Amino acid sequence: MSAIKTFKRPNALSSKEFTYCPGCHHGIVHRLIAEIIDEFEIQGKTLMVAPVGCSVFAYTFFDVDGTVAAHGRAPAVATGMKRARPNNIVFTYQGDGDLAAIGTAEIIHAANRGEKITTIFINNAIYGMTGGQMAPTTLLGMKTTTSPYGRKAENEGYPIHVCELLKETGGVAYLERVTVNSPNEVRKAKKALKKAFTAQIKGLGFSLVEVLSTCPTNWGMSPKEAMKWLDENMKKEFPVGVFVDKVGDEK
Amino acid sequence: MSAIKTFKRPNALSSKEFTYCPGCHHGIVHRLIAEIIDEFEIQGKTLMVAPVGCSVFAYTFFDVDGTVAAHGRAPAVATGMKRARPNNIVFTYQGDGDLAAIGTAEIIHAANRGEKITTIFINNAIYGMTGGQMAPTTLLGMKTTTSPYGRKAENEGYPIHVCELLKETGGVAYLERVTVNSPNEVRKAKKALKKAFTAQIKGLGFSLVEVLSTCPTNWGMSPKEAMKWLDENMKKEFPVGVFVDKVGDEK
Amino acid sequence: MSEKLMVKGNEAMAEAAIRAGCRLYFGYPITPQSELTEYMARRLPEVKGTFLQSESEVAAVNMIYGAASTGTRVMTSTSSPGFSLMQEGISYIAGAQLPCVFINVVRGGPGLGDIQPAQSDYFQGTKGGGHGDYRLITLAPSSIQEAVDLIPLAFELADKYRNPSLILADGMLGQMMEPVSFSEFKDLSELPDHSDWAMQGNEGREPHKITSFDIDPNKLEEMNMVYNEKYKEIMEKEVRYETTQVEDAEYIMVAYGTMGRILSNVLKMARSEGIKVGLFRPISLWPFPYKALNDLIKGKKGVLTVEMSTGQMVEDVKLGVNGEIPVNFYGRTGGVVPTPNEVLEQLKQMIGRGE
Amino acid sequence: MSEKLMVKGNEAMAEAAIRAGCRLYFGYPITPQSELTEYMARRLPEVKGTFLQSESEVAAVNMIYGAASTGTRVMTSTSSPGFSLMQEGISYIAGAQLPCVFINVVRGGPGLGDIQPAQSDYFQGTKGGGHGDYRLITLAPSSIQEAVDLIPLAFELADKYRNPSLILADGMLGQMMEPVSFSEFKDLSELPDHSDWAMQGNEGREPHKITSFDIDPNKLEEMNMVYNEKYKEIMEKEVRYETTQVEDAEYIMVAYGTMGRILSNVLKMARSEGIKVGLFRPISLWPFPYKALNDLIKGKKGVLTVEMSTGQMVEDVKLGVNGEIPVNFYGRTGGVVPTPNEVLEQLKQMIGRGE
Amino acid sequence: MNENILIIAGFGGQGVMLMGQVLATAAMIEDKHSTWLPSYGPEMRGGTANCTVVISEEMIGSPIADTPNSVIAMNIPSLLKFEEKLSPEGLLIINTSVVDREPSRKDIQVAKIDANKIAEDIGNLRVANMVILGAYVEKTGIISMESIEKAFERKLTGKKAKLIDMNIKAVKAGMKAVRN
Amino acid sequence: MNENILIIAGFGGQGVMLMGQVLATAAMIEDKHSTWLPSYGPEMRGGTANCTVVISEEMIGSPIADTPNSVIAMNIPSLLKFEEKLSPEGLLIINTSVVDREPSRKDIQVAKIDANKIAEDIGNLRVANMVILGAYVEKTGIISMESIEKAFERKLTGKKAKLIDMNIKAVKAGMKAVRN
Amino acid sequence: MAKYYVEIDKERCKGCGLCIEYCPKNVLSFSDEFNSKGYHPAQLHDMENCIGCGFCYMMCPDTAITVYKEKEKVETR
Amino acid sequence: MAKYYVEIDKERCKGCGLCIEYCPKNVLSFSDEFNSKGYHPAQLHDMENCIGCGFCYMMCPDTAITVYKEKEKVETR
Ligand SMILES: Cc1ncc(C[n+]2csc(CCOP(=O)(O)OP(=O)(O)O)c2C)c(N)n1
Ligand SMILES: Cc1ncc(C[n+]2csc(CCOP(=O)(O)OP(=O)(O)O)c2C)c(N)n1
Ligand code: SF4
Ligand code: SF4
Ligand code: SF4
Ligand code: SF4
Repeated sequence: MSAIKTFKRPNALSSKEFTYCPGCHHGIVHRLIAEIIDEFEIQGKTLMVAPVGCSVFAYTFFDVDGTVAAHGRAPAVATGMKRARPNNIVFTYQGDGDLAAIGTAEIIHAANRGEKITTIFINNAIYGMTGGQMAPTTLLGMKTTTSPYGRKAENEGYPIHVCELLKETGGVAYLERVTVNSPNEVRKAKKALKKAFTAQIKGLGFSLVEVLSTCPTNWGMSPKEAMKWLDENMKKEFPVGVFVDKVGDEK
Repeated sequence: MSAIKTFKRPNALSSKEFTYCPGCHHGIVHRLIAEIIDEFEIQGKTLMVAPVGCSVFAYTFFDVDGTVAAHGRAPAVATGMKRARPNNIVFTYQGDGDLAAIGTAEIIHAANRGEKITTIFINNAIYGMTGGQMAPTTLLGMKTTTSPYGRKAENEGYPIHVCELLKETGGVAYLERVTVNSPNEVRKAKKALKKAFTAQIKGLGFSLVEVLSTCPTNWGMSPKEAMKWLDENMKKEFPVGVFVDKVGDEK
Repeated sequence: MSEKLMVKGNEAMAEAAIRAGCRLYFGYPITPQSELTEYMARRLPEVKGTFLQSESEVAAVNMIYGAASTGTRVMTSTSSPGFSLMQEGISYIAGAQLPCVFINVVRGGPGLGDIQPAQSDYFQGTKGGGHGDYRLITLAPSSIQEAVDLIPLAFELADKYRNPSLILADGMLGQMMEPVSFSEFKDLSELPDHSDWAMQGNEGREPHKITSFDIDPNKLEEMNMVYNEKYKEIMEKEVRYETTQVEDAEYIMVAYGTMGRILSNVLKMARSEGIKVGLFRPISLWPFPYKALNDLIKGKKGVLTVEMSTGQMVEDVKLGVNGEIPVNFYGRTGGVVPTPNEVLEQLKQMIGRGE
Repeated sequence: MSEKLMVKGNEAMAEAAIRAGCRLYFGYPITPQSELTEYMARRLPEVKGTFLQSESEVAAVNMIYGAASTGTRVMTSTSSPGFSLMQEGISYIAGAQLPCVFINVVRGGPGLGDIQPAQSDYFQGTKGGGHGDYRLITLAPSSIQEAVDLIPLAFELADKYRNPSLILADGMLGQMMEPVSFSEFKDLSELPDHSDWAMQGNEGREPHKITSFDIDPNKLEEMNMVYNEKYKEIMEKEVRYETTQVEDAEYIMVAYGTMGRILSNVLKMARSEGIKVGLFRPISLWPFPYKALNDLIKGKKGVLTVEMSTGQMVEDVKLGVNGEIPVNFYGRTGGVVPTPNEVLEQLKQMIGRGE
Repeated sequence: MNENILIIAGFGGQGVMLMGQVLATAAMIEDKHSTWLPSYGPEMRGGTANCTVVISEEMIGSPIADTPNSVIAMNIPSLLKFEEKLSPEGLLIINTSVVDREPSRKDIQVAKIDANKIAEDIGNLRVANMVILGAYVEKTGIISMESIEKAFERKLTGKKAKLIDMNIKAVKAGMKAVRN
Repeated sequence: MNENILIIAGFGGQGVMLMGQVLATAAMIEDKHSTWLPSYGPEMRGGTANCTVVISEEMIGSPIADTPNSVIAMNIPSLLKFEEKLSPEGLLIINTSVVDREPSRKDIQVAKIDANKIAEDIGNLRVANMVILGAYVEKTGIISMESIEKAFERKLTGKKAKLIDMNIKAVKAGMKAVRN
Repeated sequence: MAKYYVEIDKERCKGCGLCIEYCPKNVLSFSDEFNSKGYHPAQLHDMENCIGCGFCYMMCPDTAITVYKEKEKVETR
Repeated sequence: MAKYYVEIDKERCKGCGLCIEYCPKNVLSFSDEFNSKGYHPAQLHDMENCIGCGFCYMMCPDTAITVYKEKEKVETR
């Protein structure tokens, strides 16, 4: 942050208003990414790949060259870009349906190849844009429009742990799960995102930060309640922490 | 095995001659599966799903109802069958290109859902049927028709470890990596396959046995050399052993 | 038939499938059809059925392949991008001759496009978006009631010909509500069990093999000839369409699905202005009613085809008209639905041009 | 032009792409096109290019989307089932107006089918196997030399119109060898850099956005109208075909690609027997040469369309002929290639029937 | 064709969809033809939602129309968007508790109603939508109160059943408010 | 059309593909038109492989043909499969070291050659294919020895270059063996 | 005369209340007026006690908040 | 008169040699004749010393081997 204790909208964001619901964490994470782009002074060479999901409009929220990938394929699209232009900074932004359901193969192989891209993974345990269907990350017992009686391991299987899976692939340079549930957690999340982008800038390999996020609308809660629910339920299922760190600490 | 020490072709195999190359391990594994079907007396209710790969003809090699799935989709096909007919025994047979490349999402989600199916996974570190291209399991430095200068982590990433990935999903009941490189290893492999089918019969969840196998033709070696190469190289990269066992030991 | 209920198109189609004896559904959410998936998730457990949300449309279509190969009545539903992802699997299902039903609630394209109603997946549905010489029995309802009535038929035709059927709907039909009455629940014991070919375990019989594969081109051609014979029979027996006020008409409007119902307004408006126009509405898009259309246009002055696309069915209309009279086209695309007034305008212009 | 070399079709096409300035390839192996992928793996590193084997065709087409959106010349190749898996991505690429080249070395279908030559993916390539109103510029070579010559054109048209191009080949063209000479290596500095629209970093300019998406149907329709204008221009300017001995012909044979070259034998045989027949060979399948064909058939007695399918291009032939003279069809499918003798037989029968 | 075409528009949370469904259902109960078509998609979030209800004696062709003959505007954006589409002589109903503006057209009939206030008096702000529905029914006489009540019984089932009375009260209050 | 159509068939390992490629390349060197078309696919494994070579003065339409005018049979299955397809008066060349059978047709010319033995005498069993190629060239005179040598130089490059002499020897031995 | 000042963009604000929730000094609250989206935006009701910690900025999902030191704006990049 | 006998299906055998390789008693070898696929099938050249361990059966990828106890076949399921 700049020397003087002052807080303002980062330049890497366009002037567009976010299309997210009140209290949705997508917006907080967007701002953090933009702050890092500003601080690393990489706005002019950053390419962003938005997913299909509530953040489908994200490619218009950042003032960088941007596109929206087919549902789940952002890592493949980013791979194509990075292989074509290795000197650009390429990041994808994906939800849990996009990344952990339909996009499972693409994220695992991008990570395994050690593609020098950065993925921001928003895990809100549900499909937001399409109206609250079950995600692979939906907790057991959680009611969604496609698990109306609560998710049962017997029929729908277990919440997928993306970081735990990806840590088993060879190409990952940085991998951490964070939250943005309080100012302090927001600070931690920003540090994680910084390291993830550093991993790419240093050419160390693939980096991903998973952010446990709220979806007040489809969880059927107020923003406040949603954050409480996240604290009490999601953190248990998805422990935060660093899974892979080949970046090390900056002095 | 039957009381009297005598060895003959199992009944669960059709009379068709295998289409595999001389010394290819596919045939050994086929025989083991058929022996187990005989011993468990489940031939009449077993449904088999062949992959696309050298074992594409496998659905004709077993004397059970069989089909061939689209490349990589055998777990989804088997899911459809098992959900439609829970009382049948359903197994898939897949190569490393089929399962670990194009079929990544399907195998991970079938495992995570704990689908009550059994998958036999033949890892020969190469695409056999199509003529020796690189597989996700190809070892670093290994020359294939699509990694003619040897696989480099920098460009193609690292050999994928399927068992290590799948052990991170919730629905797996039995998971082991074996070889059939000697009579003793063949015996061990058969025990593993038995447990895998037992897991399904007991309804415990998803089971998979990975078999490290040779592809003399595309490795460009004699069957003998190929088995030596497997011993010296593949076992190092892919350690054999049990990854998940919810079956326990029969008395 | 049940009493009239006010139901959303997506939910009505789901209920109709269940009443037609479908107890197995695999699918992946996508607007504007997600209510169909959600209804199945809610309703199937109530009737001892099985609902499974697949990890993707690619997985869904292959789950359908597996379930259908056991001879079980099964279906899925999706919208345009999802249907594109299913093309390989659909080609396999057609090749393996598996009965099942697909519903495509079409939205604006190409690519991510938008989520509004469109008819720009006509080629994909009727000509085969997948590889190889295969066809889908493609039915296009123009009202929720017709959708509810066509769904049992889609299952029956799929069983009869061992070929996948497709209900080609659109976002408007999926999202709107109108009064609909449902037929009674089909007695499950009356469903064909397909034990003569299906994978159900080979206890006491030769094993059944389900495949679209034969390495020998002559054998594969024989398989194709089997499909082809079926297709010929379907083209003869299963053509469906509706005509309105065509007898005295000088001009014929052709449209299907939602566009067809909207044209019925245009028809009234035009007739009230004394314009002699009739409406031809194909219900089976494949098999397309070429002959019926050709018979119909004899002696007419011109045809106006209207689609929510830049022009796809119009090629089949031309094949049917076979150059005998002029065929005009009007379309809106990308999720824009032509209003009765603008179509009437087009009709008048065409007549003005003396076509 | 290089000296004549004896080269396999798949490898010749790969070399031609490299000489056309393509230094980036993403693809997944599949018979009968794998030699193309393998050649790229060998050759691209030699010319400082990048080869990457994707985890699937779905990944491949989306890697193409990413690379093409940076304005980099890029291509992929596959065969029928793989091309089906690419349909969603192709629809996105067309919607985002990204220049790139696809090669489909067609094999017998549907489903897994076999690996022998076929032409049963014509609809998929020309009408759009994916969703929405989009088109691929589709070129069909009949010899390895023609393939090598059409590939640079495919890239140039893709750049000129910002639209994907498709080379529709088949297993025979991919697997056979015949003498071919290559054009010189294109100077990479002459390639369009597309910096006016591509994603290359927005240093000192407004950000570029690449998308096929707009939630507002009116805006999406506007996007579609932009595509449509392009398509109209392409239909006007980019029609390509070849005619042989059509002037005095009473009957016209129509075929494309491999089938087209085989018919040149039939033509010789028929002419040597005094049968007045000519050959019309579309080279651009989309845009299809409707008008050229229609002009050509005036005063002829009949048309025989021959395909390695149960009949797909024949619909376009009929649209071109527009009912003016009879259109007959002969096809083999599933990987079976009609031999000159059997086609000659068909030709005689048709003439016998006085069509 | 004597079709009644109504567009109801407002914020996401104002219950415009339910209003339309109740109306269409009531029409069905009277054996009329009716269709209900919602705006849909993520843009609904926060933004404005609307639905089109068509009621007719004959089979209904188009569930959409370029010129509705009634519009209910529950917020300012809706007024701006739909007033102009209204057919001449058409009916415009405005919820004045949220819309503090005057319509610009003079060739239409306008009914204003302070729906939120009336709803609060009844004891629940959330039934403001039904107050306005009452106003519409009163002005058009298109549907009988009885059918509306039947429609509520169909729409509000289970836990929601206890809300029926309050909703009926709201409709009646709305009718009264615009009666003159 | 005076096209020379040759089918070469044998086991996977017998080098039938290379024979065809050398021949087609030699024809190209003589500015003739030529095509080479292999059988392909997994069934080749173990089973029999074959290729079709067409050589002509004119542009070649079909690289396949129902009636070849020459067939080289390197093993029994190939003899059984292709003898019948041969055109009347056609040339059938049999590798007697592997094929211990008589052809059944009488309307064709037959050339037999103990290729494996001749190859072994030269010192390498693997050039048996080129011995037979020699026999074919001798019988048909379709290509000059010089062009064959040039073709070898193109096909056998790098490490394989040292094999050129041995292959030329084999071709010549084959020519001699059927000369009479 | 306060050292800090929080500016809230009424139109961007969606009234989620996170800034209010996480403000350590409780100087923020909802205003009664509606914005054009129909939300009650947040407002700074007690400038005196704002310590400029930026928590509200950090938690705001809609980048509606700017925190200034001193009355006059300090330019930052 | 031997207690064990190994029968090798010449046509199924592809001459891979695994049975020969893993036979602890070296009683198997390649025969000189070709089968119709062009392979030299394996053969039992030293029946006397076969101990019926079944290693050849276990390693045979083409199910070409049957091991019998006693001269006369013992029926097994
Ligand atoms: C091929 C395809 N299938 C399905 C969809 C529909 N769809 C859009 S977004 C989405 C999931 C969104 O959930 P998530 O990825 O968790 O992101 P969120 O909206 O929760 O931020 C789905 C299924 C699509 N657009 N394309
Ligand atoms: C969609 C699709 N893509 C590609 C292929 C081509 N193909 C067939 S098998 C195969 C890979 C085979 O390798 P593997 O799965 O390792 O099995 P193996 O042959 O080694 O036993 C490929 C790429 C195909 N048939 N379908
Ligand atoms: S639906 Fe959920 S994820 Fe989407 S914007 Fe609203 S709160 Fe955020
Ligand atoms: S190619 Fe390899 S995997 Fe395939 S059959 Fe031959 S040896 Fe086995
Ligand atoms: S956090 Fe932002 S959006 Fe939420 S109330 Fe405060 S200012 Fe408004
Ligand atoms: S192991 Fe089997 S196939 Fe191999 S040589 Fe022995 S008998 Fe033959």
